[in-house]
Amino acid sequence: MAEKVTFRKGGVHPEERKALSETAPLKKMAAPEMLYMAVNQHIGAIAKSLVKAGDKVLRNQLIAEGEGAVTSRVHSPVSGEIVEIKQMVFPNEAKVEVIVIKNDGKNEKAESTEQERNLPSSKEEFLEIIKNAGIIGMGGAGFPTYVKMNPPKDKTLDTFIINAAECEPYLTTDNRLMLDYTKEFLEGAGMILDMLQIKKCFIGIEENKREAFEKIKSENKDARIEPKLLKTKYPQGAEKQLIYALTGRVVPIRKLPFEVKVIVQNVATVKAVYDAVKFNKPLTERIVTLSGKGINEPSNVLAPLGVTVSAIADFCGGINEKAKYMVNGGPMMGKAFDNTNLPVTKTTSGLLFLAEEEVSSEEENVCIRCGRCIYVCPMGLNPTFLKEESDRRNYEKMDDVLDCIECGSCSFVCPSSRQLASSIAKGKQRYAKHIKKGK
Amino acid sequence: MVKLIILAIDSMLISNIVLMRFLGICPYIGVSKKQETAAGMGFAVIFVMVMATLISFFIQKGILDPLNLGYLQTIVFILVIAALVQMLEVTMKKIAPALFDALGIYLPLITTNCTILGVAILTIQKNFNLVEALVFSFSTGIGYLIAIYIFAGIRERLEWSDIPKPFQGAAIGIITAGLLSLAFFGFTGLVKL
Amino acid sequence: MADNKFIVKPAPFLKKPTDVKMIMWTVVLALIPTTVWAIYLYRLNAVIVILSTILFTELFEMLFLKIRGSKKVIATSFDGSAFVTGLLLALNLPSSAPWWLCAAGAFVAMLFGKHIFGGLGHNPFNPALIARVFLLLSFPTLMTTWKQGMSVDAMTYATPLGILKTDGIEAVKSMDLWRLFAGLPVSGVGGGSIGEISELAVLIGGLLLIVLRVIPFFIPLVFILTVYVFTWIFNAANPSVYASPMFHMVTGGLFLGAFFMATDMVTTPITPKGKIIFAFGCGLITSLIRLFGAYPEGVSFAILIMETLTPTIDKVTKLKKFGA
Amino acid sequence: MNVLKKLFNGIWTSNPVLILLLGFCPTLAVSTTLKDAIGMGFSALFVLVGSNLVISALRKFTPQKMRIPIFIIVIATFVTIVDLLLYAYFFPLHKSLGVFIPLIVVNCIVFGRAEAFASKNSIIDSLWDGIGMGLGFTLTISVLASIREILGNGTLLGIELFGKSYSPVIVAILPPGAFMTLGLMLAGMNKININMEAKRKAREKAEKEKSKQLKASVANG
Amino acid sequence: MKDNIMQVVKLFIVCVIAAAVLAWVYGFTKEPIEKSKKSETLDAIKIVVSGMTDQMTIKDSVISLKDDTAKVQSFIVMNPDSTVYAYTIKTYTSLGYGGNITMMVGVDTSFEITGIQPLEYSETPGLGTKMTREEFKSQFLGKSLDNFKFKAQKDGGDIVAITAATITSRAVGDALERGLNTLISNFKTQSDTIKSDSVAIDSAITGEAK
Repeated sequence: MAEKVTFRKGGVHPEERKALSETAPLKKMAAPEMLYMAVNQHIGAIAKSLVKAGDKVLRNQLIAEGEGAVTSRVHSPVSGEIVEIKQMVFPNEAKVEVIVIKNDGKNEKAESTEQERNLPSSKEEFLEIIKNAGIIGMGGAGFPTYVKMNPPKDKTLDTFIINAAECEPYLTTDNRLMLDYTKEFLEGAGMILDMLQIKKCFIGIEENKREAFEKIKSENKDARIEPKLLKTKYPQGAEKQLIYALTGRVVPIRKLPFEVKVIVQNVATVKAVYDAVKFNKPLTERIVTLSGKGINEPSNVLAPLGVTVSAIADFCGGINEKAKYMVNGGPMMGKAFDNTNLPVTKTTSGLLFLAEEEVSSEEENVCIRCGRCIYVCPMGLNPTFLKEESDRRNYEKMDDVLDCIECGSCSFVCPSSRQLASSIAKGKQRYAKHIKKGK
Repeated sequence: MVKLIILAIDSMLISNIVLMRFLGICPYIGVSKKQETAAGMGFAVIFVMVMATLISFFIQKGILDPLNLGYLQTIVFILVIAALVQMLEVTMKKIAPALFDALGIYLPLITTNCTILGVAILTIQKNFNLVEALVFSFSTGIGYLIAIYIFAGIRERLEWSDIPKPFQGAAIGIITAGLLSLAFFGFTGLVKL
Repeated sequence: MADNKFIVKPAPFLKKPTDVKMIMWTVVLALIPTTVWAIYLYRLNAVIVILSTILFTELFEMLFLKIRGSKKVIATSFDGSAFVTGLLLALNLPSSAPWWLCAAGAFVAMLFGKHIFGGLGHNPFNPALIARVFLLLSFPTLMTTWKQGMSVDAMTYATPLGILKTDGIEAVKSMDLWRLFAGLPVSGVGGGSIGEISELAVLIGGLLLIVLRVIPFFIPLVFILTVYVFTWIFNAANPSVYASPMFHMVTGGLFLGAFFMATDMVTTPITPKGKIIFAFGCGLITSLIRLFGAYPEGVSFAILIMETLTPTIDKVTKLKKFGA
Repeated sequence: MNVLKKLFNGIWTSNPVLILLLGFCPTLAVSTTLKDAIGMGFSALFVLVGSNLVISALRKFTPQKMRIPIFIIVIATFVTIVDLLLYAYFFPLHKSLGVFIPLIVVNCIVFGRAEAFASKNSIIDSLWDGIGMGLGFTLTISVLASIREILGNGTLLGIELFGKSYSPVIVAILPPGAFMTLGLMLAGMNKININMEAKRKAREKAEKEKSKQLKASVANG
Repeated sequence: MKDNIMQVVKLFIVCVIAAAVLAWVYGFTKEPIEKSKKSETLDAIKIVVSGMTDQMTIKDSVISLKDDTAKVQSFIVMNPDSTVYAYTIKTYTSLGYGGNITMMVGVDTSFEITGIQPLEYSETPGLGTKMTREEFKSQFLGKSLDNFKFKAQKDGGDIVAITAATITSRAVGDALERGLNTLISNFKTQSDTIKSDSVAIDSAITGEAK
């Protein structure tokens, strides 16, 4: 029996509900007729469209590119014609430019893509490939990977952590990927270790994915890579908590992981790096978990980016009348939305169609100061205090909001059903604006 | 010595100047919205209270009593306190600007704080000697600080509360003070004067 | 595809099923052993006290909710919080309390203890304690004379702590501590408030709360231990004046206070460190009042006094952030 | 100025204790019995009227810079006179009022009226202002004292009201009772004012509607 | 400059007038105040000694408490014919619930209690303060050291204690017992010597005992 580790401060144990999609085999979805590619699927400068209506595009062709140090690119998943470029409203309430592509069904690929090529000879070249392939953190944050893998010169790295915790209930994409692409995944990890000259790699897997853990353990030949079993606890997938669980190192407050010589990447990101480096294949598809009682066939789908929610849902047997909530991401941190025409993006790890009985929708009540939110906060904050101050916009007393990772553990345990996390998140945005204004 | 300790405990907790003797209620309600300001007020009160009590003690024993002018007590004491506060303001600004920054803004409020005059008069009424006067005024001041500081803490918390409209403001303040006073009854008899 | 209308609300979408109602009714459950024992000892008297206190508490809760313009008077008044207050208050009254005393206590608890501050969650002091102390100061005779359990005579007696205060240590030396602990009648001794007679019954309920994780174990532990240590020090220094620590353990409302009132979430510090300081302070003040104060029993006062410090304690025991 | 309005202003509209929130200390401290309260009230009334008169009379004579010391001296003089008179002729009252007689000096009601009113207005106006404020204070403290005495002692002006079977709410005559009762009185006053404000607004609104309708009908006609 | 001088002069004038007014008021209140100061003690004596008439005089003396070094005030009420009518003593005890209890006790010439009056105390309101009620006080009337045990019934004495205030009841007993003892030891044998120098009520009672 392997040793199990976990983080120490806070955390909760929501019902996992992974059984719905856990055993479903990976289904490959062919590209539908229309695809919607948002130019802004990442954190950083917004990419600008390189095409206009009427343009012909090929599969893997670059269609949007951003400027600046932190940005990313978008590629077309199919060959076809640009129909229009329009604005769509995404769940984070921001309007985003979307390139609408009509699939011509020919599936012509752009030159020199999707063919084996020589491995890069230097770190710079490696990072350039990742940048060109439009790879970003696929766990949900969407931070451009080439930036993350390139810490300031004075920082050295000694540990590479692959985040396979997948602590959100329902979601099984990482699990599926590790089971179905074990070899590629491990090779990708080795590649990153080579390129970044790191000697040690931990793969953190929660014990509810023991099958994936065993498989990786048995297929792994690389001595530098060590899969580690984590005690199931939410939010283990949060960067700082995962680093602590695996290495015992504490990332200083408001600092990045490289302060403790660590970088963290998501499972799907590692696989994307493998595809880009080995086969010159840009990021145009990803695995999405569709789950919940509101979808007829909960499944894990390898889908081209840009397919609409309704298209992918229909591919999985369609949405049934039980579905009351649609969530992009996991049930703890995901965002609810009501427009089935929105597309899947690089950060869409899951699409949940939840029935009434799966969701708690109790009315918000008054705080009885039970302190449960404090016990579960993995960052050691006082959520009820921060909520009150955030709601009152009392900027003098709410500096701590900046340390909130918005994991939602506080809202999860609150016996008064208070929306602590979302209030604090709002406060965080306001406070950030307030500080900017101050400067 | 024991007597002095008893006197100190009594005037700090058991016969707390605000909660049991009803002195200094106006600033108690007025300057207790935030704990920081409450602490500032508390320290300013301690400082002025000790000085005023000592000075008025000497005036009573050295001038009023020998000249048989006891009936001028009120008028003399209040003038002394008013002058003292004025002088403190000026000298503090010059000699200890840091202290002035911390306590200065509370000084003008203190002239109308009846604890100062009250303690000065009580000291004479109770026939305390110099050391007792010192202990009495200092520990009464501490009692004031304790009362206003914890009260301000509660009021900060009440900021979040959904207090019925008619009770907002002074009403809830006074009632909370009453509940504090209720709690402080527990100290009854801890020491016997 | 079904034509669904989707609801948009903020994350998270899952919630732990524990809610306020459940917490409150668990506390009520944990008070059942004490309640049952009280009824066994005092029969109809206890039933009347308990029922009328709860009834009046609920009535005043409804009345004040109505006055405050609540839209869900009935639902809110049965969220269990008023019931807990009523039951706790009843357990803090003597078995001989007349109905109007129960009503007065319920009125004070609901008005001054709760609703003028905006109701549940906003009150800085425990409503049941406010009411108890209010009654103690207002009707000292009624609140300090006690009947003996299981007896039919109308004689009133003092509590063991009362006897200790009035008649000194010799008068209590021969008392059977085990009987006091279990809440069995001891001759010449009044039981005290109906809820504080049997430490055993309180302990059973308290342990239940700890097991069910409604209250953290360290609050009652630190509270009781502090009282033990302090009374032990004085007992060791001068056993001819100060009673033994075990005597202090099994008498008065120490257990009821430590398990059911010092753990009141609304009015005690929210941080774990703060709770420990709070419990220690309660123990210290309880000991001081018992040993030197005018009142024979100091638990209620001690908790109330510490509750005045709750916001301050919360402030000084700010949590350490992860990575700070 | 209308005398009745002046008096009503002191007693109700700007009641020194309940509206201006002044003079809490004596209000709380000297309200255990109605007798003491009336004594305190009239003592304060005397000082108020006296100091208002003198300060108003001296308002042309008083230099701006020496204003405050002169006010203090005038007020303190009247307070001392009250103190001596009570001591001489109303000894039991003097004893129960205790330190709160000299403390009338720092009672913000007195100083506040001197500064805000008497130093700027004619002698007659100041007289009525002093009387109004004094009565307002006396009335408030008397009401508070009546409640406390009846509840806490079962008596009013020393006369037993309910007989032996009444068991008094002793806390009412203890410090907590003083705070709580005054708090309730403040809340009651607020409630009345809130209601009156709401009524006034409703009336104004109704009148506006009416005039609008009138205008509309005129326009239509 | 001239302005400043004027200001100071004006302030001075106000001060002088104020002082003058106060001096005047003090002048005519001085006598009544002196009287008031005494009236407290006098009133207490009148309460504890029944049947006092205006023709009687009071003589005060400071005596030591028996079994104690503390000095207390004692007052002897004299008939117009210079015989002793009654004795009173301002006795005290430190056994009270809230500290000291001072009380005036009056006895007739056979040292039987004619009345008691608590003067200063800080007992629990509603409990210990019941000692000021007639029901409690009246049980001591006509009692003396010979026919009454000044202990609570609970301790084998004769005092019917106040419900739930045994300590106060005991303290009262203690104060009374010591007061009576003191009176007896001071006056029982020397009642003759007192006659000679009796004085009028007004001038006899001076201030309070320290």
